[in-house]
Amino acid sequence: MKRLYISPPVAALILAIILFLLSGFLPNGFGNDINIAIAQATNILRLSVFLGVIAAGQTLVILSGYEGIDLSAGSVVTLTAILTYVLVNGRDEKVFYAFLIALLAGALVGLINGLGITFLKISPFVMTLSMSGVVTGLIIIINHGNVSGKVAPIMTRLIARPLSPNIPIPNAIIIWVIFGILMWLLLERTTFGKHVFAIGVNRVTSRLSGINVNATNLAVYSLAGALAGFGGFLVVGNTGVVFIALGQPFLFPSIAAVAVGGTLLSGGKGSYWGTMAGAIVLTLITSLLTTMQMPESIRRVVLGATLLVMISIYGRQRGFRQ
Amino acid sequence: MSRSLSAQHIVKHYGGVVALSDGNLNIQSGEILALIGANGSGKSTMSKVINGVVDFDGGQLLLDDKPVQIPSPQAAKNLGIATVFQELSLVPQMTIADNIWLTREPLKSTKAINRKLINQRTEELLALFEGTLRTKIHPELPVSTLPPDEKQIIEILKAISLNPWLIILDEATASLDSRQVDRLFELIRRWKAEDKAIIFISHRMEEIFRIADRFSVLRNGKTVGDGNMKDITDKQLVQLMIERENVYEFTKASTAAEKTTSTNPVYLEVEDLETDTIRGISFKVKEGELVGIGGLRGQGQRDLLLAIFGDIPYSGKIKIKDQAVHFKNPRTAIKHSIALVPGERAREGLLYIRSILENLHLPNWDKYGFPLKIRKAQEDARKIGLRLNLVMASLMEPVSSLSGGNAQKVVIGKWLLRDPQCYLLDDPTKGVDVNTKSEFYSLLTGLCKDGKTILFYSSDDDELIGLCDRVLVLHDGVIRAELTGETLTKENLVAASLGVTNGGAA
Amino acid sequence: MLKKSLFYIGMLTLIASMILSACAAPTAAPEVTTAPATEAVQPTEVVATQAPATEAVQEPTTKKFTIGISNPFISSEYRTQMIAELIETNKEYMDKGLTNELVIESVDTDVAGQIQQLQNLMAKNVDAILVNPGDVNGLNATLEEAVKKGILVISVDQELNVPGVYNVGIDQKEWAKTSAKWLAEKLGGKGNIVQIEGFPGHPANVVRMEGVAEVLKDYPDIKVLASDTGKWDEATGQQVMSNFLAAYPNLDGYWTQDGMAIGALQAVIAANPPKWPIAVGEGRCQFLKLWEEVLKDHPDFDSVAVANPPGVSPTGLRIAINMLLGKQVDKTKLGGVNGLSFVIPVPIVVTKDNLQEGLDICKDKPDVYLLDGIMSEEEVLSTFFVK
Amino acid sequence: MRRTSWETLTTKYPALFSIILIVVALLINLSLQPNLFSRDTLNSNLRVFLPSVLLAVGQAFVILGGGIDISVGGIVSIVNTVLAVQVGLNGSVEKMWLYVGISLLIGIICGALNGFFIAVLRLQPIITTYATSFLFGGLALFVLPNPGGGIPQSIANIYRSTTPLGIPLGFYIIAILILLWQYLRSTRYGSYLYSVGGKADAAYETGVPVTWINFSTYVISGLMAALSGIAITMLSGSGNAEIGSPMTLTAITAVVIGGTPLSGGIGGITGPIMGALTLGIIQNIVSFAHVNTWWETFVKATIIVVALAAPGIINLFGRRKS
Repeated sequence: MKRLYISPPVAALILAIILFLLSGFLPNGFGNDINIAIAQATNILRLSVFLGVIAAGQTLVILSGYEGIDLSAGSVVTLTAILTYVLVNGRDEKVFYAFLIALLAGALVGLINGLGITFLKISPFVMTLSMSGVVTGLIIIINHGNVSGKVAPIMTRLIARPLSPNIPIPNAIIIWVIFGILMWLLLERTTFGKHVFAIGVNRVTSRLSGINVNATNLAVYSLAGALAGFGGFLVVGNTGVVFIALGQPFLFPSIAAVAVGGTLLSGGKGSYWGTMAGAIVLTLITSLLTTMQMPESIRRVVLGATLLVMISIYGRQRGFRQ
Repeated sequence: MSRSLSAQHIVKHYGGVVALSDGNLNIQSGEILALIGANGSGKSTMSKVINGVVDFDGGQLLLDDKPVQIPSPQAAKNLGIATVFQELSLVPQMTIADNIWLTREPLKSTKAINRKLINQRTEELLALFEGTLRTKIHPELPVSTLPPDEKQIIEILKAISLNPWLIILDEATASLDSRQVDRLFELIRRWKAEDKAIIFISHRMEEIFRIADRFSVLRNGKTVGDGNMKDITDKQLVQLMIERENVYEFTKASTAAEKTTSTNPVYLEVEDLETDTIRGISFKVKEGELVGIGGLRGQGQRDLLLAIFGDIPYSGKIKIKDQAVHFKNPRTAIKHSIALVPGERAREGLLYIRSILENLHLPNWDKYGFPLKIRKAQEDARKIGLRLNLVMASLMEPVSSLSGGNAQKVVIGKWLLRDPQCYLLDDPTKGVDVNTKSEFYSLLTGLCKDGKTILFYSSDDDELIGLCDRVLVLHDGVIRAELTGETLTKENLVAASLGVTNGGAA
Repeated sequence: MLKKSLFYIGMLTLIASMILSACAAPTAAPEVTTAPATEAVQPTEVVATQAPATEAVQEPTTKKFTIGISNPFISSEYRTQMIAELIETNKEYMDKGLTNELVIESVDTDVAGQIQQLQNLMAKNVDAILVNPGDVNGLNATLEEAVKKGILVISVDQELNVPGVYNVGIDQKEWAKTSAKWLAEKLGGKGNIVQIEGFPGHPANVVRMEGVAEVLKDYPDIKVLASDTGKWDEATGQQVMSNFLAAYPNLDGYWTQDGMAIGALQAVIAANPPKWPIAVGEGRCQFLKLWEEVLKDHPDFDSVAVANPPGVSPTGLRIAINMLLGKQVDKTKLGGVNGLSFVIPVPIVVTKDNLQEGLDICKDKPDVYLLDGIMSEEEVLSTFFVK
Repeated sequence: MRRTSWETLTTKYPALFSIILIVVALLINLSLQPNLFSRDTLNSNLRVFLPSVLLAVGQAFVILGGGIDISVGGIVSIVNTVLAVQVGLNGSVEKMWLYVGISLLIGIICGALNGFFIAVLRLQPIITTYATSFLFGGLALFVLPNPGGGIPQSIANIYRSTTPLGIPLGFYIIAILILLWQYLRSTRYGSYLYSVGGKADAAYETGVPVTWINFSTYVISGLMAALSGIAITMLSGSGNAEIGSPMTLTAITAVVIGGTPLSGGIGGITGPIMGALTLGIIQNIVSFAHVNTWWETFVKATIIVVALAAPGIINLFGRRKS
């Protein structure tokens, strides 16, 4: 018996479409009003963007294997959002500068993560968890009650607004699509990307094949930090305001998005397309539960159960008995 | 009581791949059966069926002529069947004693494990291989600290400790040196005398003829012949295995009579190399020369290659084309046109879940620019595949879909594309079927003809003698002998391996 | 293995013996510091209205009070502003020589962690504890212990029902009712609205939503189409509002609270529906500025901002110090379940009419500044203490 | 012998570093808080630390067996809400005992659920327990949507202020846990646990009941989480469905600081217990060291990062020298 094989990103996307269609027939759904359906679909996609971008760094780190995970992503998002907010302070001309600082700050946190994980052999889970605490500490120090700034108009226009009044596609979605292509290029069409997969599978083989494993690992964590920084920049462009708990709600969903997208949590196999699909699925479920007016307790149960079902479909590890 | 086990018409699929289509096997107590077949012929699957690791799709097992189910390794053990695995079933973090007695630990009345007894029994088992072990082994050493051959011996002891009536030795000799093999064979004969049954799986024809009473040959998952060893010759056996004639004639072609390496310039020069396990190693290798490294297993051969490749720290001088180099990591060694084919291909040479294409290009991606020219890469990989006669469904299939020999071709193939000047080979034919072996030999010969320098460690003495211009024999971390031309005989090689110094010019 | 267990047991007994020997030593006597401030109705009435400075001259033995702060949640602007204002307010009293520097325990932590905070404050022999509780009942036993030790305990921002523990805060239900009433009236008692609430189950949120429900009961023609949690943060609030706007493009209004209001308004701006809903906002400078901005393009837009002042904590600090000084509380002014609550009035309600007033306050304040009100020393004395 | 003696020591006594760490932390704490070892201070500290100690012990079992359990906080919450709702502030002692029993059962069932998905269905531990943490958290909210309820003060006081022979109750519990562990370690179960965590395939081929061992670690973790839930309920006396969620990550950090790496098969239980205590002591140190409020979070997190990095730094240093 040859089993029908559907690649995880496609499976997640199909699931997303089914869920979306299903949501249409709920009491508060779009029914058969095509305009509302499009509006809802656009909206969900737009909301997925931020989770999707933040999950990009997570994808890289998880792909790099050896229990790779980045639990500092949430606080890095907050940190870089606050930095952007303060540095830009309403001035369009400062946006690019703030953008670079956001990436750099994220990369710096990522670099420290990478150093601890690569050279001090601290497990990524605990290292990034502890760094998350350090970054939160930094945020408190920077913030302490009187952070002052403002998002520049150009950021709002480029991120939160639609392309043009006639084309109601939010810019964020366009940014995401371009970002997705860049991520694909990075993972599949650069030496670095190939090396990320390689160190995710087997670091001895990688080393003996001439890959600089430590440098690649450092680069992965730094890049993941920078991508979280980019996420922070985008999020603040969307919300227009900052607050200390801005990034934390994105953390665990970012990991879930990677898993739902079919990337092996043990590393070495997966794609950013999958993560994008995963981000859409998660956002859809959340929004679906909102539309259904479930109490919080039921929502959590449903979310948990759905996750379980999805990982049961393609998250199973090889059995011992063959 | 005489016991017997019989496997009849066993069928096993892995996904779409047929591992066994009609596997048959009969063994009785007091008998040594050699299970023979090329790589990928289903030998390991067969042993796993008997051991309960594999859930087979068709056929049946008979124990003492009665149908029997063996649903788990535990069940196999309860039936008195023990297996020595090719891939070790040892837990590296645990001690030798814990590993051997795992699941059968002697308990005190408090249900706590009786440490004293367990250590004592372990000592008794270790005594069986006394004299062939390099280090003084204590039962409470973690297994991870042992060299591969000693791990293999622990694995064997673990099987024996069960006191089974049937022992399956799956490539158990592959990482043992000749003294250890000798000792193992003594033990096997003793077990035979005790009316035990032994299934012996090996690629070494010589060993099979030395020890086995009967043979059973698998080809492409199907049992194609069985009988008594004394009724068959090695050539006939090989023919059964591969349906082709005369490939076993591997050695003669190699040294390529017209070679004039003596006039070639020296490529690699090693002087007074020292690491944790080797010392005072000095030698020179010319371009176009194939120099063998021999000796018993674990005498520092691996470290020698890894040191040259920059993977482990060393002191001493290494010169390439008269230029002193000191590689701090494999990366720089590769940049200096050196390649290494590591000893454990699964652990060191391959990315199992990635595609064949990616494995072939692992060291080579930087050649394809940005964005990577995938089409060009595929074309190059296909060429390599053709050159190596790589049997595969597609370049995009994972390496895990390949048989052992084909996987090893990928390990070598990834270097061919870089076309390095110097190859370091760490026992590349270990666990590879004869067919693939002969392909390797002609590949190596070809490389030498192109002026490449090859340093070739092999645990197979015949291979070294047949293939190499010169063999450096390592013993206990030093070069005990350098054998060339007339001195390159099996006698001298074995003598030098054992540390006897009359084996030729040192 | 035996050796190993012996090793560990040895370590344990070592530590245990250290403790035993320490136990034998007399423990510090916390009784000494017991200042029965709450009950002591000494002749303080006489000196009550006098300036503390003269008091200090008369009684050179007056010790400086140490006041401890316990805060288990730092990831919100409300809390950071609260801490900053507490430090600021305490400076006044330090200058007068009445208090020492505040002992502040403020990190993100769980119930056990806040219990540890309180225990540490007790161990530091503070005279009063201002606690912003992370759990309604979880600290009860610990706080009672503190009260028994003679420490003045005041819960700020969140009402507790623990004997001997005072509460200082606004009336959360009334606070929510103010904006809900405003919304209902603006809608003319008719229309479709949605609600975005804080953490479901969080006591403040529960009371607030009760308030809203009470108000809406009087307006049967106002239909609540949907209600969801914005988890008290801007991003989630924005996300939820976006969902609502996509599902119900013809909303008449929405009710929300705190930081989520900014997110909700951002969502409305992004969606730019044909008809802008009437919005409940929040008393934060950021919101007021956004509001001002929106008015430029949509002069019909209407909103309200009811301040939720972090200043209740510094007000609580003033109350605590005065109580420690022995001044008598006018019990008739106290409310709450056990008659121990100081109810602070909402300092300011901003509507379209007085928006400029609110913006003026914000002029020299950071964007995250919450419209605030700290009662002055005089206000505190005249409002809550016996004259 | 290229190995540094430090490495040899830590292999032999995995808890060594954690014991050094805790002694150092205790000494610093003592210098800042001279009455640390008085009975009251000690008791009040231990009763606060005990819930996370119990949680760390359960977590350590799972981690030793090669998994991870991030759903324990949810189990703590369920137990807490069930006790708070069912026993109530005016409940009887008998009722309390009954529901303590039921709580333990709940812990076992939740653990068994995790075990079923991970050991039997062979799903990835991190993402599975992440999913079940939603499930459990949702159930807790279902039991008790709004904080409230509780257990009688008199029963809570048993936990809060029992000090037999002048030594806090927590000490006895910790001593019992260590003794139990040392015994368990020496039985066949201990051997199985290490073999499964070390190399599950090999253990399976040897005939170790891998599935059951894996399963059992999650059941133990669930049981310990239930105990932890009972302890925190006795400590706080009240019910709150969110009570457990912040505890999970602390417990995992405690296990790693205690010298039991997330890779499994190495370490023990004693270390994690010390680790959990150390984390509590670090909080004390930060509290008594008069750190500026705004720096408190940063300082605390940095101390934890340094504590995590210390063994790695020692190893790096040791290797350089040899």
